[in-house]
Amino acid sequence: MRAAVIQFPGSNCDLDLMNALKELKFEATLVSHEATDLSEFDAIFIPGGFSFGDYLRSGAVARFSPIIAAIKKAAAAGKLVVGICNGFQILTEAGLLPGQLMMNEHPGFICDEADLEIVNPDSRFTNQYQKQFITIPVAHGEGRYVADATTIAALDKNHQIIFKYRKNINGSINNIAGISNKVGNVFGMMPHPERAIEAMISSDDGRAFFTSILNK
Amino acid sequence: MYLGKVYVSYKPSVFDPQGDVIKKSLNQLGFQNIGQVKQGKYFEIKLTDDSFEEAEANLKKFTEELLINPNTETYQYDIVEDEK
Amino acid sequence: MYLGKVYVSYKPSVFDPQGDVIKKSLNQLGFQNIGQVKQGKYFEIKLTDDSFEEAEANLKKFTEELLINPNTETYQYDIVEDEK
Amino acid sequence: MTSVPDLMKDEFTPEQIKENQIYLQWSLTEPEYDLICERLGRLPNYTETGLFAAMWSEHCSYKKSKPVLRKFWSENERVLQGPGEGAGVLDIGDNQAVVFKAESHNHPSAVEPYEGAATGVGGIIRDIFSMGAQPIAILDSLRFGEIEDNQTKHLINGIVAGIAGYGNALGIPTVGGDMALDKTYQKNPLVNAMAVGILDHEDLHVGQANGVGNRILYIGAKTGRDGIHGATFASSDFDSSEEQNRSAVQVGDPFLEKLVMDTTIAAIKKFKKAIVGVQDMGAAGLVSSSAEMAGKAGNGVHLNLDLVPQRETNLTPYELMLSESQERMLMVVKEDQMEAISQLFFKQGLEAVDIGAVTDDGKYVLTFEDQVVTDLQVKDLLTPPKQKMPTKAPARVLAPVGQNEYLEVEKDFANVLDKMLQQSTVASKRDLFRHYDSMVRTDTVIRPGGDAGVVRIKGTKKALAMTTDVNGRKVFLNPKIGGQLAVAEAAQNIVCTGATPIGITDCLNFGDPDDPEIYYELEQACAGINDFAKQLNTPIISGNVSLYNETDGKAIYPTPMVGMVGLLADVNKATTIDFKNAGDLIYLVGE
Ligand SMILES: Nc1ncnc2c1ncn2[C@@H]1O[C@H](COP(=O)(O)OP(=O)(O)O)[C@@H](O)[C@H]1O
Repeated sequence: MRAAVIQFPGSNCDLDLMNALKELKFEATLVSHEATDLSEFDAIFIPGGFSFGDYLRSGAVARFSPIIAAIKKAAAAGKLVVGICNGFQILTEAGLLPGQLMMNEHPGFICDEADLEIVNPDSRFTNQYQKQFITIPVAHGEGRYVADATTIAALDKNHQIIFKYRKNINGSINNIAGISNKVGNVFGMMPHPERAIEAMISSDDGRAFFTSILNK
Repeated sequence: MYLGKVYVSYKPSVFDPQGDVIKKSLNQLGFQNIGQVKQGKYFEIKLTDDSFEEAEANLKKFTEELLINPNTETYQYDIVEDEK
Repeated sequence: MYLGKVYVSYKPSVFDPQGDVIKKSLNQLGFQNIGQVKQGKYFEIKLTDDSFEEAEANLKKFTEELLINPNTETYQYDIVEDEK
Repeated sequence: MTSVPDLMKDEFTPEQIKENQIYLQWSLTEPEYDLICERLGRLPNYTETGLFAAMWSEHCSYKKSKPVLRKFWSENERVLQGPGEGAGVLDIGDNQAVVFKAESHNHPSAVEPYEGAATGVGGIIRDIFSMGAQPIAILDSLRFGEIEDNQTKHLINGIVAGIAGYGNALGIPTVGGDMALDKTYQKNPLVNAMAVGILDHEDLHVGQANGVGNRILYIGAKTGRDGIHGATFASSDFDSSEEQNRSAVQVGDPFLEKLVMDTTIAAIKKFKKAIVGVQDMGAAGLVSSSAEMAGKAGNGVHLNLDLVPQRETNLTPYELMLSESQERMLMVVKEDQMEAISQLFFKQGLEAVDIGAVTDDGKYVLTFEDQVVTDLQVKDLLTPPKQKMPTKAPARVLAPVGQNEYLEVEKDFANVLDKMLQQSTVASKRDLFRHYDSMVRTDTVIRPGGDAGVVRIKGTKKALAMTTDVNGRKVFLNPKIGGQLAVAEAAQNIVCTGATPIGITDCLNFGDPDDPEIYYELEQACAGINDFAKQLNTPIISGNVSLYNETDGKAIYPTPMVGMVGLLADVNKATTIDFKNAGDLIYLVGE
């Protein structure tokens, strides 16, 4: 699978994500936020970090980069678009996913390992998991998922909630850790599966996330 | 020259953890007559538009496009003449 | 009941990296008539003091003690009556 | 100067500086001022006096600590670069090297916890990548007063948030550190940061202005009025009632630093030969970086201050030279590649401006609005008068009292253990280091919470272990033994991960060195560190000195932080502290 990893100024998990994708046999390429064409890729990954310093609001400035139009086009064409951490924030700011990521309930950055529940095991991001509970690192200061009640109800009904925190570490509504759009091809999550592909570094529970994507 | 001032605050329904922390610290410091505290953002933007009307139209436009997230935030603004 | 509004901004000499980034994005979005942009903080605080004078004295005191960093920031404020 | 530029008309004249002893406000002593006049053969002007004051401050010149530092052992088979550069460098095989250094930001953090700590991290990271290395880890060593104190809480929260705010955004993991609380640090917290990087041998760059005719490239952020006086500020006692020092606040921008870091490393890789020297603009910004680079190469420099990028208007030469605006670097480059190198920075929206040239006359010349505003010898700026530092052993060290009085016999061990674990210094710091991104770059094998942080080197089986340690109370009781113990503790932490200690950096936090008892502490603690460093074959390859850690005349415990790095040949053999299986045997090893 040909994957693009988008580099914004201030992205800092871009290389980690590249490593993970290569390890899992994606054909991965770094693409600048100023690029305008993503037609040669099957999947677009937006990495974690602090795009444009996360100034104003996380993801708020990145949303105006030239690449966003191309990402929207790819999403509309049914390609996979995956935002991790800052990538998730960018996708909500850009309107590709509903809701918003706000400051953690207890202000301050947290870096830890989070236990997640796979709520929708049939999604394009979870279909290879053989278990319901996994451990994936988190690292964020603005990861509290917020959306209005109607949106949350719709997410629930359409099985768009893919991952939940088992223990609510940041105050997200309904413990939401990762969601997809209605069609199921655009996805965002705060935890970092790219940090979980080797037991030596953390867990290897992130591998099945990537193999699920390869499996489509 | 105009000076635009934009005050951004969370919509009433949105939980503001910073406001909460500040309220608690104020209480700890001995300030008891404190109700709700909300922390928002304050922007000062120099506008070089020719007329007040243009300045105002632009300010509203870019505030809604960039400065706020309309899902959770609202804003108020002032525009004043600025010498230089 | 009073509503205190506190506007905090950086002193002119203090570097405001956020303001710089916001100015650049406004330019990129096509807003060209933009001079300096500064981002500060905006607080809304409900004050249950009995009198305006008390409310004002407290607001000034806690703003200087807690809300601002006197090394880098200055503030302005408004106090208005608040129904409830 | 034939005519005085308008902006400089309000400055004190050379005569006024002498008559009214203005130099005293800049912490130059009268004999120092007289020596400057003698060397120049004239009175220094305002700008020049300011340059001397900054360059002769302890912070920049180490004039008082040098006699002690010179004794540090810093050579063995691994050392590629010892003290004197941005950071020290050790060979770790496979044509790779590890680069590390520690730095203090105590005074700025006391005044301005968040920004002080954040800019401390920014500065130490620049020291690492200015050598051509990729930073791979940060450690922090913190000392605060008792936790019950509100001001202490404010400091802890601000400082931890500042380190997190900067390091996390940069994308360099914070993998370890240490923290202790004692009332000796109540008003004078210690904020020491250490950074570790790696490079391939051929990418090693030092901060030297070699090659007459080479251009001097100003890189990174624009210059504002931040932190003017920072160096002299760090070199004088901290008077808690003094508000005036507040002009010294610098604000960091990790977003910009990441761009500067990534681009500098890329530039060095791409233009190995054309980039001759690189240095970070740290304390006393432009003057210290340019003068030191020239001095190390034995050359002169000529800078045109009209070309320095400015964030504010109307900066004077004095302000331009002494500003401590963050995220700025100086590069010496060959003229024919200058355009190409600059382009790399322009593309990222960064400044890259040719502000001058390396000259062969050994002079330090500054022009401003077409006037020569400074004309000195580089070596004069870099050689403050040698100091004789008297020492005196404190009575408490010579004849400790009450040692035999401690006879209490404790029977209730559970209670003691319980009490110990509640001690703020002993208690887990997890709630604090949880704010640090310790995993970004996905190489952190052992995160904070163990004995030492362990970071593997991708593409090899190797890993580096790293730790910071010192117990100020023990150094206070016996400086020499305390110094030895700091090294011993660091080594134990490294060894516990399975790694072999290979080198040391330090951060010497002491009180006023003019007090002979404090100078004794400094001298003895360093002797102790040196002793054990030799025995362990861990040369001291870099470090930093922070003196005048006093509040209202009272010094902190002498606190020479030891940062140690170890090498682990096979990362799969790294050992962690947790008990693994029920039924495993527990051994007590040692005496
Ligand atoms: N300020 C800090 N920053 C990062 N890690 C810290 C900090 N303080 C303590 N730690 C971590 O907590 C653990 C225990 O620290 P410490 O009590 O100093 O250990 P030790 O007594 O083994 O030296 C170590 O893993 C250390 O890295």
